[in-house]
Amino acid sequence: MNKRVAIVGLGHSGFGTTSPDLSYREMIFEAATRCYEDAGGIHPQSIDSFVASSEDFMEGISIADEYVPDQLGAVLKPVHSIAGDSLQGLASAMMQIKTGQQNIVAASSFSKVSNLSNHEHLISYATDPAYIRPFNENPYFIAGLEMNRYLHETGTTREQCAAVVVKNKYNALNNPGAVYAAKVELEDITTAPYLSAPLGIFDMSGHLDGSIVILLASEDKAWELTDKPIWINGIGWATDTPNLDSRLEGLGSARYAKLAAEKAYRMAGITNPFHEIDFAEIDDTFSYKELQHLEALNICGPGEAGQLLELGCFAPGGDFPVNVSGGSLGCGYLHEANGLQRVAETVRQLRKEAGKRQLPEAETGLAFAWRGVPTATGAAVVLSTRP
Amino acid sequence: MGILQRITRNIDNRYWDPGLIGFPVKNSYTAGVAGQRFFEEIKENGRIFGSKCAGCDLTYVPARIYCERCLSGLEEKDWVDVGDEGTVYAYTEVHQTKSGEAKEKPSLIAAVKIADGLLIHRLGDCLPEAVHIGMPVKAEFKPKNERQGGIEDIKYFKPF
Amino acid sequence: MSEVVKVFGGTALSEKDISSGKIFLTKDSLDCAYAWDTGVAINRYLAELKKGNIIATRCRKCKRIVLPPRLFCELCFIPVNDWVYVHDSGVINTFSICHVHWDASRVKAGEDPHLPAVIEIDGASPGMGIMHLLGEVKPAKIKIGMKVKAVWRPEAERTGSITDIKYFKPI
Amino acid sequence: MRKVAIVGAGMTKFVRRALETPKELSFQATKTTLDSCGLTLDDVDCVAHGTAPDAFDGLHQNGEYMVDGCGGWNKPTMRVYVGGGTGIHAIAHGWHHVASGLFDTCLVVCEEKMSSAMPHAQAFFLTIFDSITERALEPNLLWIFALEMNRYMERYGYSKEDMALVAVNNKLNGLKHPASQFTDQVTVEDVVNSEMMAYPVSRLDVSPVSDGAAAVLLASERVARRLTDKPVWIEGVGWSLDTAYWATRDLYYPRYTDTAARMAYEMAGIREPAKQINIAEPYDPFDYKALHHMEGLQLSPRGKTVELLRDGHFDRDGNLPMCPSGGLLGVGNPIAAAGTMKVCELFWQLRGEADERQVPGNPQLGVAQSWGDLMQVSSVVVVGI
Repeated sequence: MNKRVAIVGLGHSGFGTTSPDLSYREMIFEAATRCYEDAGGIHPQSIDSFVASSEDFMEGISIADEYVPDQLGAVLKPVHSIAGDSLQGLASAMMQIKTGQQNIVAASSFSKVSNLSNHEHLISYATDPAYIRPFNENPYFIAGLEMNRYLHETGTTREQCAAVVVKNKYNALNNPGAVYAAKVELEDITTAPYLSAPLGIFDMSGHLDGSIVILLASEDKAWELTDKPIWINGIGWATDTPNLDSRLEGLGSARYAKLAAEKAYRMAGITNPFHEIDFAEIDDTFSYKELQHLEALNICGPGEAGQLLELGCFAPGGDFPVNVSGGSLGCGYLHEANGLQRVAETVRQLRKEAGKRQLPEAETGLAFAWRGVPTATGAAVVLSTRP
Repeated sequence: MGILQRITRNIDNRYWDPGLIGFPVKNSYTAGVAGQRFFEEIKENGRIFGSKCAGCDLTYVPARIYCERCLSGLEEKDWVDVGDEGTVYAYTEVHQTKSGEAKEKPSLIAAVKIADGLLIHRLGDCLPEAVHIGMPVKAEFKPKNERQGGIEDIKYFKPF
Repeated sequence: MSEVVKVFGGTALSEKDISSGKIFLTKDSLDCAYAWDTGVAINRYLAELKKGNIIATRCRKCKRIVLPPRLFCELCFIPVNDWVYVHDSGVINTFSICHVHWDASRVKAGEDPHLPAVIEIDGASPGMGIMHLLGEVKPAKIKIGMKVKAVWRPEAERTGSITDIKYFKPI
Repeated sequence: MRKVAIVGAGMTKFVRRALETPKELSFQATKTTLDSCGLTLDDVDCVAHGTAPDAFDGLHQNGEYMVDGCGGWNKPTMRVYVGGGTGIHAIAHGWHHVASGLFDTCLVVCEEKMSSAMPHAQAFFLTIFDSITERALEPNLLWIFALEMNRYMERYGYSKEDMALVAVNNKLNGLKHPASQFTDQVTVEDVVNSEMMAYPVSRLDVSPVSDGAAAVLLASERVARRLTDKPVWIEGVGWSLDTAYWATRDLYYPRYTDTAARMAYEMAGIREPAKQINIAEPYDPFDYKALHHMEGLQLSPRGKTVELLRDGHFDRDGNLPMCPSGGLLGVGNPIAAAGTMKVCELFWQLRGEADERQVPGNPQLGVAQSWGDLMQVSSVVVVGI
């Protein structure tokens, strides 16, 4: 393997359900400024390359890539976009450093989903035009199918899924940046109306506006920029079949997560993630996804996540704290910026900068993101204070 | 703080509504080489076809022109009539419309397992409480003169 | 190429295949509506347009006066807070005479073609252009380097939009 | 730096309207590529794919939709995106995958199906302009190119006939390309007298809307040497994105191409590109663009390009053959796929497999370049044997 890569800077802006006080450019400029200051006040002229993660229709711009450079200070610099989750964007940035052509690379992503009136129509446009769209249904029916199959295959209960919501919203109370924090009971979740049964309306995370910029550097540059680099020890991403009609194995289990994690663990030299990783920030776009992902990420066996959750294993004081930040259910869902949100929270824990929610033992953390329905793409990264 | 000014009063807030030509995206999709033939068979003969990859021992439903696992081409000889019966592999009762409003009457959508494929379709002629995973179902086709060459030429799947 | 690549995929359809209805088509449109946050800088830009002014910002470091205004200098990467009124006149940097509408439909005989141009605005830094339209000029008479001036909509009709300037005309 | 080679290439025909879905087109190009080097999907470690605006294929998250056709089942897949520049940039993106040491083989697949756009692909381009300060003027894509072309011609005193010569040359080259969507030769008069779209752009100055896909397979040195005795090495990659405030740039010179090319040449160790490079495939969605880009690529002195063109310098048997494939003007322009097609062409040319289109004299070094966004981005790839 070539060079080791570290995260040396972190900045964010926004993090509200709406953000009318700033344009997306101003919001990203703010996040970038914070990030560059966090990395010792680096000027973007000294950054070798920039990666943004976005998808065209989210912002209502047909080639969203056009509007990336200015607010990052990246005019006439190498810039490209990854049309994927921002954790894939992070992987692209990391690969660039490992080639040896670049030393310092910024990864950015943002959400201005409040500017979009009907998100479901957009998700529907991501489904197959000939086989799925003619039904003209709310596209989250796919999550309903997945949850139904997951509960059936593993014996996990509706209540265990609801318990994820209760945990994450409660965790979020300790996170000043989490807008969906709440102290709720299981009944609040299980008796709420259905979105697509068995999936209830509170089983889905709410939308969030915000912007995140993260700076990566090669080992020698990292020590110049910060005294607390966080090392990317393993990274992996994978796609299961995009076709719903051949997702027999993947419908009830998150196979993309399994494949992505295997790669990340192998690179990081991890054989027993439950013991070798201290905590995780993993995708909980839907309540059942957190449990499904924990099993796929090999933190526990199939069908065990729900029970372990009830035993308090995944609580902040448990053996394997999961989504101490509040996750997407507690903080809100940042769409393509979701992955960087998970990474940012992991970095804060590892740097011991997580305030009231700081975990006492946080040396190695796992971040995992999924792209949401109807996709079957996920990305995992193992971050550590030790290279 | 990154910038020196902010909007601090609601009265100054402004959003830009692009009006009528806001985001003019309209598309007309072909069903593809496989889809064209798949829908033709449904339209003309009321038959559902899959295509079998001999190497992977998998029969895709709906039929395709390639195996996604090994990327072998699947040709005419690989097409197989898979019948019009399957079992419910997963199901959901959809309570919200595509615009996110509560539906008056929820709809039932299932992933119906036929051969090694899942046909996503509606369930009909059955009560939501009665549906279960593994339930045998059968395609109910529209009358031939109403079929137009699309997935909706099958009205729904119903228990039998 | 011919030794290894002999077959090229891709089945070409003719207009007749489509019009005859032989080919099954699914039609769909993306019913997404957007309401974009204008943010601080563009908010002020639009508000000033409504008053009949063009406003720009100046970076204290590189001294560039830029249009449209922005709250940061993308080159110096510092916040910007120096607002400057510029003139509503300028010079044509380049132009076109366009015979199709935005949706690719043809401008009909008798209709005027669209006359887009990049106009370097007086008072802003050299080369600082904006895209706008030209008017009150015969297309054949337009020249690069020509001086032009904004023709504003009557005050009552302005909405706080770039279209509050109807077009630029030669002076 | 780890050496990376192209070991296989393939594409579909570029057609006006394809029956195939985007996935099926991707499959055809991918399968051809694997067959061309005798590999199966098991040999592929990852997929780096590309497609330009989602609006054309009419699919949000189009990269996810098409990825099984690109061979992405159960593999790491990542879609890269720089607007029209995607087709060549995807090669750099694939290079990152292999040169980083994370993977040994990488499929690079680009696809575009523009025919699904209604009523015309052009209409979607309204939405590439600034949402607030430009879109209200109801612009179309032709505006910016017409503005750029006019500025470029005015600056150096080039005529429409000069520009038309590029369309004529490229279309002539394209007639020899088996995947081309054209069959007719055109003359300078045809181009100049074709329907005026947006002065100075006439219909035949523009490449057409197309459907198609193209792919290449990248491999690390170890794998490449095992697979073929004619690997085509990726010597340099570079890319650059200029400011989104496009009207504040002087459009006569493509700065973004300049910086991207210098980055790629530096990596490739090229000091005198105009002397060292044997074949150029500059991006040519409009005829003037090929010349504009040749200047940005440092392959032609600014303002002297038409002179060289008229002297036959850029002909197939000239000193520096330009677009021997036929380019976008001569083969077709399914946006992202068209860029990758140019790299396929260099692969075939450098291996001496380009049949009728073969550039004489055993070319050793080629450069391909693409361009996109708001006249803003360039990606440059230098390949050699």
